[in-house]
Amino acid sequence: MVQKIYDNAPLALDGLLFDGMVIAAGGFGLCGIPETLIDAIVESGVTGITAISNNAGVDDFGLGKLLKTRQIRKMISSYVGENKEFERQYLSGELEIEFCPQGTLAERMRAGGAGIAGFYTRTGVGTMIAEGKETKLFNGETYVLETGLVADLAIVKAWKGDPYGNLIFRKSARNFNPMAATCGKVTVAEVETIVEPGAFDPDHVHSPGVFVQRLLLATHNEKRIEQRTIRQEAA
Amino acid sequence: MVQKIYDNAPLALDGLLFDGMVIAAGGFGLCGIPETLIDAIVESGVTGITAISNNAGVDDFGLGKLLKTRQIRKMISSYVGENKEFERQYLSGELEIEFCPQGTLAERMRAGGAGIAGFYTRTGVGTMIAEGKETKLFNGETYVLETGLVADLAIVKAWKGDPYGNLIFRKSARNFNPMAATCGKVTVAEVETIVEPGAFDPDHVHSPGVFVQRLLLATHNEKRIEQRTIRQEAA
Amino acid sequence: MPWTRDDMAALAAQELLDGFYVNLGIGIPTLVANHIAPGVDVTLQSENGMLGLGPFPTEADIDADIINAGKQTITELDRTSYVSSADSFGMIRGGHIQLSVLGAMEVAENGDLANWMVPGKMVKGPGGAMDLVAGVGRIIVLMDHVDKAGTAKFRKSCTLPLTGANVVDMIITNLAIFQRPDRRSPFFLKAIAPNVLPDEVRAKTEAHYLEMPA
Amino acid sequence: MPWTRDDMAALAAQELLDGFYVNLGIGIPTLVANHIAPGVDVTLQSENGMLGLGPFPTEADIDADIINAGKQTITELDRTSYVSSADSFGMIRGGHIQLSVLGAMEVAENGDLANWMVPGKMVKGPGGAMDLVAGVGRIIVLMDHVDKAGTAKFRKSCTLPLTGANVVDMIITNLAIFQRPDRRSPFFLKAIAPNVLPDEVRAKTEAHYLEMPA
Repeated sequence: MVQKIYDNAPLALDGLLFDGMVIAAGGFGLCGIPETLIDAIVESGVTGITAISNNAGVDDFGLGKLLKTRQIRKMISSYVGENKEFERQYLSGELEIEFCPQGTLAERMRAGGAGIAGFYTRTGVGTMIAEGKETKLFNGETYVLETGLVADLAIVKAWKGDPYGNLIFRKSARNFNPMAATCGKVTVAEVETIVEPGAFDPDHVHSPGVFVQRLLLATHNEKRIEQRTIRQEAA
Repeated sequence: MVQKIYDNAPLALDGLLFDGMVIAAGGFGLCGIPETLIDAIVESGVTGITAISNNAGVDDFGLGKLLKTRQIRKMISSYVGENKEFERQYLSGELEIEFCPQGTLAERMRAGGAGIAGFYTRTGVGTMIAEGKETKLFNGETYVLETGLVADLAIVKAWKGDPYGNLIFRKSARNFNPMAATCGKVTVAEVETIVEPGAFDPDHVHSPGVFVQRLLLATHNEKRIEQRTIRQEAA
Repeated sequence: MPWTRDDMAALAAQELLDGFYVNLGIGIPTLVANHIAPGVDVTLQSENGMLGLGPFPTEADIDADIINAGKQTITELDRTSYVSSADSFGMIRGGHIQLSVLGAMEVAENGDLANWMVPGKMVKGPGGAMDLVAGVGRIIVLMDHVDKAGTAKFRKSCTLPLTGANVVDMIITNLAIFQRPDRRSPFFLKAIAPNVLPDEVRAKTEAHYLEMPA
Repeated sequence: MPWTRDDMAALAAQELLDGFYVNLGIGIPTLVANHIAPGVDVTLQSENGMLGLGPFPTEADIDADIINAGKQTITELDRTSYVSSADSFGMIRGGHIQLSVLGAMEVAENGDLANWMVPGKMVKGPGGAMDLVAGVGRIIVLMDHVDKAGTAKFRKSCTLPLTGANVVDMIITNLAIFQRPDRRSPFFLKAIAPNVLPDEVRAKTEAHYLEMPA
């Protein structure tokens, strides 16, 4: 069996990082983000990153950590609220941002991973998002052309992984992770648990091992909650 | 709860069939095909069907049954071998066929179901398949534009379904079924087993209930094997 | 007496029909879930990949891996399923979600919607709003009738960058409800809050609209 | 002495490197699986949505729901996973499969491949072949050197409708192996079957190719 399991995040990222690279990351808000790998990228000091990620984390968590250290040059995201440092860098022109509607972003990552160079969507037609992009009529309706995204490296977080790189995500922590896994030229996955070969039911695998080149046991699983909302227990 | 479960296939198809309609069907070869619903469509006598299906069944099984009765006017498929009646009708000009590379067909069904009007693929560039279709350069490579497919009705076969229409497929019987489910204006699913609400782990559902309007217990589960290949048991 | 936020949510909830799959936006639209009539079976979808949202959890049930698109902790139901973001927006873009309720900064009389950015201010991004208005069958906007400066939010045309062009089907404000039968038709005044006069609605609305049908 | 079909499959198998994900076409290419060297870990993919194909089943283990793209019954391994056809071709089209071995009717000296239709004959359709040659990193063709009429199958240009333009990287016939370092380069003669003379290969090949490197 080819050895995909690495002992820790710096080893799993060894040789993959370079200044000016494109990194795609899974996660929605702070849910399902590769915490361990983000910390290792902070430690590595690599700079000039273009980050493809739905969100930008918060000031001291998630991709916010890489913004704080100014390792990110550009974000391709759908929503970047909840991050003051982001706001400061953006308004001062230090940080570039390419806004992408959330569904279009997910589809662009999927397309890049699936060899689809571009696709036509109604999303954004007639808005700033479509400015400068090609449009085309299908059945009398206008669609805008969006392009596939490919990253030099994808970092994803899964619940369980096996030595073949098969991944299972947990609940809404799945989100952008499967698409990120497909769109990386190299994909590194951190998992909460590494299981034995054959432990997965083949019908339950969310992300097949073909997309994962390196795997490690996640050491950071804080899973910070952004909006802790509760109801009162019924008496 | 909205009642999605129907007592039998004729009831599940009631009001959905009309001459000249487009029907998308799941299945690869004879694996994972909606046997019960196909029989009911044969019984209904509806004609002039355009069938979107990877294959055309064999002479007396699968979509072959609808070919035998000449209820199908046109097939959109990737491969139609193994069917003599098909061959006869095709060569005599009674039957129209639109060949589509298998991956392009799967993606066209997915696109139609996901509101993607068209997408660019390298598949078929420089071949007859691309003739008359638009092409476009991305990063110096030529891609051909393929369009999304939408059907008036989709018929799918699943292993298990719950009353909400959530579906779980079994092994390689999954194949085209999830995409077919998304590309029908109405989707009817036959399942080998109906489970109680809540019986599914939410992370195991392959096709969420939003895509399935009607559900029935399959009464035909012959699952004929096309190529029975075995190895000798080790002594 | 203008409608409260809960009144507005309750009015929107009446538009949720049995069997509908519905996406509720962040803010007041989230309240709509509290007002769904008994016996009306609605499945709530959240664009981060959850279909079949339950109520907020109790303190004991909080699970960081179960959140809605507002990043709020939430619970499962017996119908719940999870999908990837790509598949979730496949549902949305593909027209499989019948209804979405969203907030707005401005709506134009032609149905244009603006709810994602104010030039000169920090732009947070469109999130999933552009996908929702482009893909969901019916769009209901919940918003105050006028902004803090007293300016009409239902306008001849939007002054802010659009989220979608000609995408709104119904507007519920604290003063009135506007609706249109399809996206080629103008809006008409469908209802007015108790003790609010038609003249007040007219005065506080820049958009052209048809009067209430008799 | 020309190579047998098993010899050809064994030669192709040498191109399967440790860690590769590989798609084997129907017919002789299927035999390649029998010749993978011990210690070389290869994962076979089948375009109907199975990743990690095992051997054929015993009579007792036959399962109609486990088939490969040739519709043959097959078994699982401890690494197996299933995906939909759309996701399966995502792997293929997206370049995640390193190698595919296919049959051919004709290959042209510029790497064009024809293996799906003969005009005037019943056309069965391209199946997944066009997707494979367009998406997989490296394409190896296994075919007889000449057809039943004795006509060269490695040609100046294809006479049959193409499956893909400039997609073949290596050709293994019963007489010889041709290869090229990249898709801008011409093919060179890499090997000849035992006791087959270079002149025979030359005589039975219409395509231009470079001689064997010293």
